[in-house]
Amino acid sequence: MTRAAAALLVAVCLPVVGCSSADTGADEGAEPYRIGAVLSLTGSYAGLGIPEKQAIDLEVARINEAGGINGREIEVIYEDDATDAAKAQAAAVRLIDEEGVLAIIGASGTGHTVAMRSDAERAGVPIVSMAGGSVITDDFSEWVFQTPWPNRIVIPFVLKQMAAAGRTNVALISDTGGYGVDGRDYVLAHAQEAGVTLVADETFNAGDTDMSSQLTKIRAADPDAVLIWAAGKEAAIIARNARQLNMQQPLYGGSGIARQEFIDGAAEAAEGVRLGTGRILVPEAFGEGTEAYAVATDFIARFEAEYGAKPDIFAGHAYDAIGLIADALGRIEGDVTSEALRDALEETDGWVGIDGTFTYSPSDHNGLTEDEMVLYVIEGGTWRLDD
Amino acid sequence: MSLLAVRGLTRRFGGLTAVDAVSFDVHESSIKAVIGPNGAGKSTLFNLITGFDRADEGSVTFDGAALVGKRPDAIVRAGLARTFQNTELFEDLTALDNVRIAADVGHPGGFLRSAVRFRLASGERDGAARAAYLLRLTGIDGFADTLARDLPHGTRRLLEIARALATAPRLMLLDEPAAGLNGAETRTLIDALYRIRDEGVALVVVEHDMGLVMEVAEEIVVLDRGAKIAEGPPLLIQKDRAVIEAYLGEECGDDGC
Amino acid sequence: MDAAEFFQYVIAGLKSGSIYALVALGFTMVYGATGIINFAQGEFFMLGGVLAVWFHGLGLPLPVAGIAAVAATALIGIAFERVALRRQRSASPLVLVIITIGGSMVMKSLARHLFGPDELSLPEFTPGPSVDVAGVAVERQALWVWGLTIVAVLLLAWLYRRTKLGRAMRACSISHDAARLMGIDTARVAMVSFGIAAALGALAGFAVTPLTQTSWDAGAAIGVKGFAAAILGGLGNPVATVIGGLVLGLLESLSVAFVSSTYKDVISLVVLLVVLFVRPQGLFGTAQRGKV
Amino acid sequence: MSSVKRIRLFITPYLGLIAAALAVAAVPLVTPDRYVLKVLVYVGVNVIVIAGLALLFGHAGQISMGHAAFVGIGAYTSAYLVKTLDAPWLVGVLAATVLAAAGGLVLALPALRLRGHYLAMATLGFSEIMYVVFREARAITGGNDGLGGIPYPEVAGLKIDTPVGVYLLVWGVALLTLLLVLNILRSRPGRAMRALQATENGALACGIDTVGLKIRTFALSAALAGLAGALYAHGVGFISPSTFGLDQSVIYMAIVVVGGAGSLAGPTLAAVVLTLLPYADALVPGLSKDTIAVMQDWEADIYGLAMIAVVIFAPAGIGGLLKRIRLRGAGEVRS
Repeated sequence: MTRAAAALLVAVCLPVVGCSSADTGADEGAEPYRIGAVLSLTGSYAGLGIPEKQAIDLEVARINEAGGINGREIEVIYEDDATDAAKAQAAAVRLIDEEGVLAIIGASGTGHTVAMRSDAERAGVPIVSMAGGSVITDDFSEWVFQTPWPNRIVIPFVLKQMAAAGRTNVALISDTGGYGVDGRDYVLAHAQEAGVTLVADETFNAGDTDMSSQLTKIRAADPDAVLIWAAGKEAAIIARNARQLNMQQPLYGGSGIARQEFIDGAAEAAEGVRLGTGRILVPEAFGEGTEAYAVATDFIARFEAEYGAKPDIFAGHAYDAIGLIADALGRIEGDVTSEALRDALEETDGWVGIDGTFTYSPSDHNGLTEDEMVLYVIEGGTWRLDD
Repeated sequence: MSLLAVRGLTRRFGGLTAVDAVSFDVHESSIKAVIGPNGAGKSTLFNLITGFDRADEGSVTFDGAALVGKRPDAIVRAGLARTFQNTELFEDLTALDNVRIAADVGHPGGFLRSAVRFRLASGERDGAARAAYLLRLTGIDGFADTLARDLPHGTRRLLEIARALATAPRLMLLDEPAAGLNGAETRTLIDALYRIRDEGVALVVVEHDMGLVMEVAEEIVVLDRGAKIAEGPPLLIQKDRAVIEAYLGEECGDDGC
Repeated sequence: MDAAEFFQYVIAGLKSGSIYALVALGFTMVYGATGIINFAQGEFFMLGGVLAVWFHGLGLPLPVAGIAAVAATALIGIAFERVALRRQRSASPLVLVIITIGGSMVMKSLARHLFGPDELSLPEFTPGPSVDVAGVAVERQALWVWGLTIVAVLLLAWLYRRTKLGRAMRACSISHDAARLMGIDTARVAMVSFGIAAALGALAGFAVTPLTQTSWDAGAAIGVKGFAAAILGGLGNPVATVIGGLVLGLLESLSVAFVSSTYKDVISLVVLLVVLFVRPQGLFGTAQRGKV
Repeated sequence: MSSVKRIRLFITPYLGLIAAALAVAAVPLVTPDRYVLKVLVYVGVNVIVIAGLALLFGHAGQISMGHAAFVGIGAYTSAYLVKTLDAPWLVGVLAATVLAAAGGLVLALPALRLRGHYLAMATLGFSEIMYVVFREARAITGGNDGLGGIPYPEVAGLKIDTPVGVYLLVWGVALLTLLLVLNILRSRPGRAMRALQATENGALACGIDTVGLKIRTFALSAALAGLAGALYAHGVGFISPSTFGLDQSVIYMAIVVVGGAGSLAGPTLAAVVLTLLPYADALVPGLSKDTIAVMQDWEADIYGLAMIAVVIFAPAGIGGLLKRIRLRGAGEVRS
């Protein structure tokens, strides 16, 4: 026990020594603006975090090459939360206390963003989240901003589109994770308003390999259309299962299935699936000649040149997060502090990004509306604007 | 009145009747032996009496209380201890600690009480002292600090007896205590058995070493194929026709004599 | 509910169930030979899928890619047994379980490094609309899954009953010590069992990837299901294990039909726990002496 | 016996704990760094869980693949009582401990008839069921999005809301837990557990009520997990179901095995080291950005390989190594 204690002492003291020496080493003069980023680079959300990091790297390089902001460069300090809420929270504290960041971009996931919230609030450091959970901005915090379209925006849009096409008897199948549960809440809340009746309401768990039981139940309810509110490979399984059960009803979805992996996974079953999300999938949707079109095509071209693949919607969320912060930094007069940055973010007015044109206010930290949504239909293995 | 009364005890495994309506009595401060050829059901009989196995029929009464259906640990706490044919020692503990664990029987020691104990409680010290005494009684006090796994074979058997004694039994069932022991070790064992008996503990011994059985046992029960074929003092058993046949049958076997 | 709808649920249950059965068989094989619960079994399932995608991407025809993936995973299983477990035979099974947990973490993480974080797809073996059997839609790929499951089970039965190696495996599963005393090379049995278990897992992963896609993290969930199926049926008994897998699949499917899709996993777990408490040896297993 | 000798005899077993307490007290004096304190709060919470699990697995020989669920029961119970129902903090923590113990009892009564892998499956199944409960009982748990804004601990009107305060509270409880567990191990129940683990038949022959012992040990270790969960909830302020899933239970088991069965110091040390490992990139000085990136990327591989390596090269775990060192030290003194 004595030796154990000595080792314990070493284990406890070791980090202490390390940390007290960690915050030296900043340059003299034109010190860069330090921005933190908490991303899920590993774990189950790695598919989100990696393109997000790529987009941020790309944009930071572009801004710095162009001379930075107010003559100062931007430096992003990354932390990987490994898709773990506790790690996201510790990472936020580290970025705030040890790195002294002005703001934090992140996290990739909704739960991870919520986990960082109280520490950011207490320290007075703004968070710009790339997660789509409605809770991030519905449960309002003056320090938390959000770039993607939350379900609060997407769901009513998709429901109205379904109603407009005369598909009023709708069956819902959603996952039991954060995205699906959040979406289901909004479907239940907005169905009536959109003129849609929910005739079936089924769920499944992440990792499930077959949804034909749920779809059999849905088929028996005889809906006009099936709304899939899920992300990940399970959504593709649903599309396949539906086709194999000879279900003729059209399938609808949202941002969760706006990924090439859904089309690859569902293959032919993806044909004819409709989804509502932002315009990045088909930049022409912005309208050629508009500023938004120029911004989007420029980003897509640069991203493709750098990484050899088209950016997905997550890259778009990250583009907007770093872009909004850069824009706000540029507008600050006087001392650049976290609080000034937060105020400047709140004054964002008509900033054109990938997810849409952002206008934040003291009561709206999402800044987007249903107008940013378009309906796509998958045809020939790619997205096409639905007429 | 007898200390232990076994009546009609029966245990079947499938079609085999391992113990077949066995009855006998053990009196206080006496030594009884149970003998019989291999597979006669001696160990099963012990398991039934001590609660390690469940009887299909019959009763066991110890000191006026029925034992059948009780859990093995409850039977030990009632005052009936045992040893095993293949010793079941706590190999990673010292000989002293092996005995000390058994000496804990009857001392209060719930989690809460133990958790907030900041000095050696008197029960703790008594336990250690008693364990040391029992090692002396069985003649293995020289090994007190040796790990059980490092003990010589004969000492292991004596240690198990010391451990059983530590539960303060009134009756002990010893399953082949002399198996694998050399002459000197057997002598130590026999001395220990007498000392134990003289302390007021009755003994039932399953044993193959006939020399030992004939020397120490006051009475002998003979089992063959699960059933009791004879019971009586050593001199009578030696001349019992059924017993001789049972043993000769085993020794000559199929190959003839 | 008409008969066609009911049987649609049954078909769905049998489809998931045969996947569970294949994974569960892997658990049973390794347990029988070594007394270890191999928590890396789910990763073999994952490897079967991602390796098949990789081989297919290299230009190999689908069947060849599948065979290559199963063979490669079997080799990985054998290598894992030899490198990480062989020398530790004397340690308690629970300690060995920890090695398999560590192994599963490494396999999973390496798969992410090598094959990326996103979902991977494989074409169906025989693309086309589902087969209609009296109003019940049966997927073509499901027919493949069943076909491969049956072939695997028959091969295994042949191996167990007709070969010397199989008899050695059975001897080991009854009593490890006795088998060694009989002169059986228990180390070889353990190694081969790991290979077969890995191959079974990989086969399942390969067969369902066209239906479900796969990814580096696909192993954990199916591993738990497979373990549950093996326990439900009776760990160590191959036939019971297969039945356990099918029962688990049916339980889930019928829970969706009659209760709620949200609680389908809870329902099957509660059934599992009740079975365990009432019949610790599983539904169809024979009573076993406790082995810690 | 001289009084000096008496005092030494009394103190010796607790030397490790006293040293640990000094180290714990020294940390806030050396650094006010909130990040370090936060990470050390996670460590302290895990030390409490592991102390209970070391009793259960390391000494009584019973496996549990569901301890994270008990941590979750404690965390949600206290968070709900204090945050939603405005109960005093101490009441919340006490209720968390008692409810987790009750949960452990309910599971243990039937489950401990099972052995080895069957017990593993039963506890694993319990863990998965509780995960669904945490996810679906949204009125209480907040569902997937988690439960935020959980109030800071408050004892007798004193609100513990500074990083140092929370750190000292958690570690105070952790050290107290270690002390109580150490006492248990050094007296009758601890010896009975060791006996049970060595040979159940032998333990029965010593009159040890093995069934009762297993059940009580299970309930105690569940209670400690619940206590740890409550401290986590109030110390960290945010909880969500993913923190209490099967992955975490597996990590707890891994820590105890790496720490070594039959030891308390080993698992405690393993809890400290393995909880710090994922944060090593930020805690070890002088690491370059590239090294950090590689370490983060390969963290799971390192973790897995470390587990395998410890089991292969030190099957008795850290506890075994400590024992060997101590025996060698004693040998030198004697010679």
